[in-house]
Amino acid sequence: MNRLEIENLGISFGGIKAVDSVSFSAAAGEVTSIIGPNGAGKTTLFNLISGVYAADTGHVRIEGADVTGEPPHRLARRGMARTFQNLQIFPQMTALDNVMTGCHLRETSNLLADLLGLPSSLRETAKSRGLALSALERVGLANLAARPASELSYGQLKRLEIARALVTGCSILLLDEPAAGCNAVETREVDDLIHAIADEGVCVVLIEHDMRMVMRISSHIVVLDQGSKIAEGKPEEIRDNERVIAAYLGAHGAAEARAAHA
Amino acid sequence: MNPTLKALLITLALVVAGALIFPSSYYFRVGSLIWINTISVTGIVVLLGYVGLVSLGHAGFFAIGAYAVAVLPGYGVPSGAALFVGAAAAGLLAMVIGRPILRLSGYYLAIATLGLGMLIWMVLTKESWLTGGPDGMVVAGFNPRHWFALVGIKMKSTEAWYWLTGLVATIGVVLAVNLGNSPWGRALRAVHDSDVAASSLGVDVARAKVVAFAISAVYAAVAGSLLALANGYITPDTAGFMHSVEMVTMAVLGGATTVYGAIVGSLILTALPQVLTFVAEYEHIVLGGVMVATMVAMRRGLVPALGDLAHRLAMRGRSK
Amino acid sequence: MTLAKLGACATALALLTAAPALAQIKIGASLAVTGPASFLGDPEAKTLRMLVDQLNASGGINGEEVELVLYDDGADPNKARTFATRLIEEDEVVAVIGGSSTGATMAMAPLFTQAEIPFISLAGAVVIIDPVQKYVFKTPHTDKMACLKIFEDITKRGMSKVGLISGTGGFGKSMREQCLAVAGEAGVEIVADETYGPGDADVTPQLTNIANTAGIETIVNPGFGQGPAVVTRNYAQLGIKLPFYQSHGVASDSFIHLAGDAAEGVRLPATPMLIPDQLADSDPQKQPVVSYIKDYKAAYGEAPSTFGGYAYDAFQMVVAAIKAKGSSDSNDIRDGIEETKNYAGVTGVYTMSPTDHLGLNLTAFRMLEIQEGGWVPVE
Amino acid sequence: MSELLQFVLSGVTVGAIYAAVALGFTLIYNASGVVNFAQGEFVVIGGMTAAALIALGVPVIIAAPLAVIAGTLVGIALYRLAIKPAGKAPLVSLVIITIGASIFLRGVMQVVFDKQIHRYEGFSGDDALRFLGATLLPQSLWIIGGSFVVFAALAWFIGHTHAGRGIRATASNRFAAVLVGINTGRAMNLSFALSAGIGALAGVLATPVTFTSYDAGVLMALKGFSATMLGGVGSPAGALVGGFAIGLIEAMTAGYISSDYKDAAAFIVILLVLFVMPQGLFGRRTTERV
Repeated sequence: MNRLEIENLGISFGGIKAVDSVSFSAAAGEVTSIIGPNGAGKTTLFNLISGVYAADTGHVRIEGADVTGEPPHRLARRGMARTFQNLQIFPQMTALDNVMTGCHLRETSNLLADLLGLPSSLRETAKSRGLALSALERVGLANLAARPASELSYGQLKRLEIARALVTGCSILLLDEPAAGCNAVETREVDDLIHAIADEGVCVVLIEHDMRMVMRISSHIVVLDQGSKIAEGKPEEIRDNERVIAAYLGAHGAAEARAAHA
Repeated sequence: MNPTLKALLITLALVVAGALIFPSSYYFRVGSLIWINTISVTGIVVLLGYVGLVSLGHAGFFAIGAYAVAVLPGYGVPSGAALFVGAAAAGLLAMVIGRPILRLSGYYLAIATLGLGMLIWMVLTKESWLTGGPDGMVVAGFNPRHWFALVGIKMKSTEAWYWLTGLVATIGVVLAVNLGNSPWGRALRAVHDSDVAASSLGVDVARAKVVAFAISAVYAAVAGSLLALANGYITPDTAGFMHSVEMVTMAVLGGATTVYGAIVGSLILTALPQVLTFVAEYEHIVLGGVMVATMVAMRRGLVPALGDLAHRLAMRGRSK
Repeated sequence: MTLAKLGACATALALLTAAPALAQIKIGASLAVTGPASFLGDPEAKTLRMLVDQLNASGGINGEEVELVLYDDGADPNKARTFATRLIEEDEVVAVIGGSSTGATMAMAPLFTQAEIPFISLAGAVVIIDPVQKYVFKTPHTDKMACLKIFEDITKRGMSKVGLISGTGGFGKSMREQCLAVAGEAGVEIVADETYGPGDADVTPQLTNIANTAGIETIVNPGFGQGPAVVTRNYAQLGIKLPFYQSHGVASDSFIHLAGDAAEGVRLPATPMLIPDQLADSDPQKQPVVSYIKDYKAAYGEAPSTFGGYAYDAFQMVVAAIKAKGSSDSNDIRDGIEETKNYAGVTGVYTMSPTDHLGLNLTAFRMLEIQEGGWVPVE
Repeated sequence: MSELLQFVLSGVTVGAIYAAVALGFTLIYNASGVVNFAQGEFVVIGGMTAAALIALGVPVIIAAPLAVIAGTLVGIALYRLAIKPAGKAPLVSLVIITIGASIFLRGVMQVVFDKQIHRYEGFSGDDALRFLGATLLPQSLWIIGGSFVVFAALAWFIGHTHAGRGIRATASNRFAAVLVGINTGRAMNLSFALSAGIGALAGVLATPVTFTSYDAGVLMALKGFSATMLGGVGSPAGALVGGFAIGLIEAMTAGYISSDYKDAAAFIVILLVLFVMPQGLFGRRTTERV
């Protein structure tokens, strides 16, 4: 049984099938990548999996349990966390507070304790602060902890979102273009980070445009085009799949793929 | 400094400073109105500043508190207990009605809260057997000077009201600051910035909104009770649309993201009409003009804008 | 920083509220000059300003000049109470006129009682003077008196089944309740009871229901502002032929102007101010009514309303009390007002007593009918 | 039967006024995303200006267009002085700016005009029309006709003219509109001018029935806003339906249930509709992009 199983998932917007009956599964400790040209429906698929959109068809299963239609906060309780293609940070908070918010499900103080500032509430906050600082450390943003998130660069915010997702203690992590806006060095760091996360046993699902990165770290690749799955397999299988190269990569991409292969 | 301690010291210092410089009961009266408004506006800060929800109907909750202390003593409930009953009733109503209403967003939320406030206003206006109707009703005498007299402090009623409302406002401000820096507060502020991200982190957005709505309703009700008791008379206009707008305006003018904005906003909009009595004919023009100009020039409100200014000056000073 | 601002603000307040020390006698007022009750407060404020100017031009009272300290409470009891505190503490007035609305009056009254300052309200409700409070007076007739006057006329015409259509504002609501309360003793029966909002543009559904009520003989419309004019127009539009009564709330020429031809035949209880030319020369109210109207027209270019008349009488009684007592001490003025006997004002002839702080009876009302766009007494 | 007809006619008369006010809300919202709480003041400016001119002896046929022009100018001034400088302010700031503007305008009107209630004669006289036992003022036909003409003109303007398409494009994506060469500043100016003109026209048409005074705008704005939101903000058809629906609900409640709670009935219906249809009756259902 795979940790995350997607079966015939689909949704239409105004008669257009944005995601059409997509199925795949992702295992714990592995990186599963979803690739495809712009508008292929990758992010929509993420929104379906994470409960942001309600699917028209199909099922999502976590550890065999059908969680289709559950709202995002319930899925979070089941161990799912995600980052966003169009950043969804909390710009009015500091970087640290952003990450501390990720500790929400670990925090157990009640509303009254929070209002009165009781020791139980203060303890929770201190605990979350510790966790958040180490997560920031891990993504290389510890020195920016006190800065308002709105002052961080795009690449930094991408990593801030990863840190925020990590502190939830997730077992399934959906990453939507985590390396966008990063330079080569930073991309390499993100790459290592994703590897390390997967090695801890987290089921990582990745959307990424950087083909070198995808080929390097994925155990399994799912290719979408116009909402449908057109191929699925190990990196080398995808790399050599003529249909993918023709339909998805095109002439320019084919050259790039060969370069990556070399 | 610990934000709780900071809030406590600043608010208390303001209360004491007022008491030291006010030359007469009239100033104490205006002062207590400022503190009463601070209480209800702090509730708006929790709702609007923390969670980002606009309510154009909070005067309804305010009036529930006000009429609780007006009506219940007639049925044998002491004023102090009536205040708590009013606050609980407002909080409960907010929780019940909050679920369906808070699913709405933007202007739809605005009309729904406005409608809620109007419905409360209508009930208070029509059911005159209970509320005295549009002309209002007398609120049974309650004078905090007797409390102060118990501990040996003698003062005039207006001064006693000033101290009582100042202390309650201080408590309200401190609680809001506590909340803001707590686990719940982070969840609320996360909803403000991105409800999608917040829910992906496990925050039950609908519940968070209802909680903030209820908290702010309780603040409004407590403020309403205090105003009714201080005035000794209450009319349904306390539930009116313009009063709801006034609360939100105070919060936004001062800076809705911080409790200090609530204090500054209440101070300005409570004192301004008193200052403008010499141009009574033009009061509306000035008031409307101030609202527009402040929002255009300082979108985030006075306190954050002044904070930015101070920050920039400090930076420039450092670079020299 | 905030502290400094508060200090600066307080200083500004102090500077702005500090009054010049020239005046000898300070009289305060808090009126609804703006807001929903501005058609009450506006003429009241104009009247007071005019009277103070006149008085000072003629040498003041007992040689002392009078200063009017007037605030606009917008009919908001909360504001009114603050202004009451201000009048007492800052302005140190010796007497106060105002409270255009019942709510504002009731919020202020306890403060003036405590400060022992005489307070003459210009609002309608009977609760202001019943029970009697030592320092609280009022000049307008009560809404209860208006109901009785109307019902008296109805029974005189041999009718008894009445339909009520009242505004939901303070005036209409309060008068409606008084009318319901006194209907029995006045020998009439309320067979229909409808309401409308102060800003409503059309009340034909309510009037249709009233007109369709079995046995109905006449309709009474307590309310003020534009509502009664809308009701009157709809009444004509529906072609209802029953006798129609308005209240003293619309006793002004602007009602005839707004309601137009539809107002023909409408009756209402009003003060003699509407019929100065038709008053007998022997009528004690003739002289004050004629001179008030003349002066007001000269000052503002428009006719005064009944509501301005309430302020006129209140001010004249305060002045008379100061003159009679030869003192501007608040308690002396209070005593003086309470001792008012047969003061012929523009509203009525007042005789106050320790048990009656209004001093008017039903004779103060004249029943008028609108005929050919003018007011005609029917008695 | 004649009873029901009378209630319907009452509801339609009042509803047409609400609809006309709501159409003004719709246009500004479409161009700028702002719900303009000063819309009621445009109505009053129209009514008060017409009343003042007619009182001076100016014939209606001249006074009415002048009143509409006065409203239009105020609308442009509102945009230039308050909305444009605010830029991309959050919703709550815009609410306060427009409410501040409405308080300001009320203050100005109190000084420029007066605090009296005004009215002038209906365009086709004040004698009621009668049929099937029910009655209707000829002015009601003017109002009803006016709101439909405004609706039709608005729909045509937005859908079929260059300037109207500019407004629509500006509304959906101001940045993209700039890129394809649309003068968004002009589109915004135009929508505020037109919207204020519509409001003033509503005032000119309605004043013989509703009367007007400097502070009548609050109620107009409340009713118009309610109608707009019931119909679904941004939809001209929604504004029209919302306006008539609220007018009819009020009249039916007053006629058949309780005149005391007719205003409450309107709000209860709005709340119930929004619980089921969070975007109103005709509002666009949007999917959040994340």
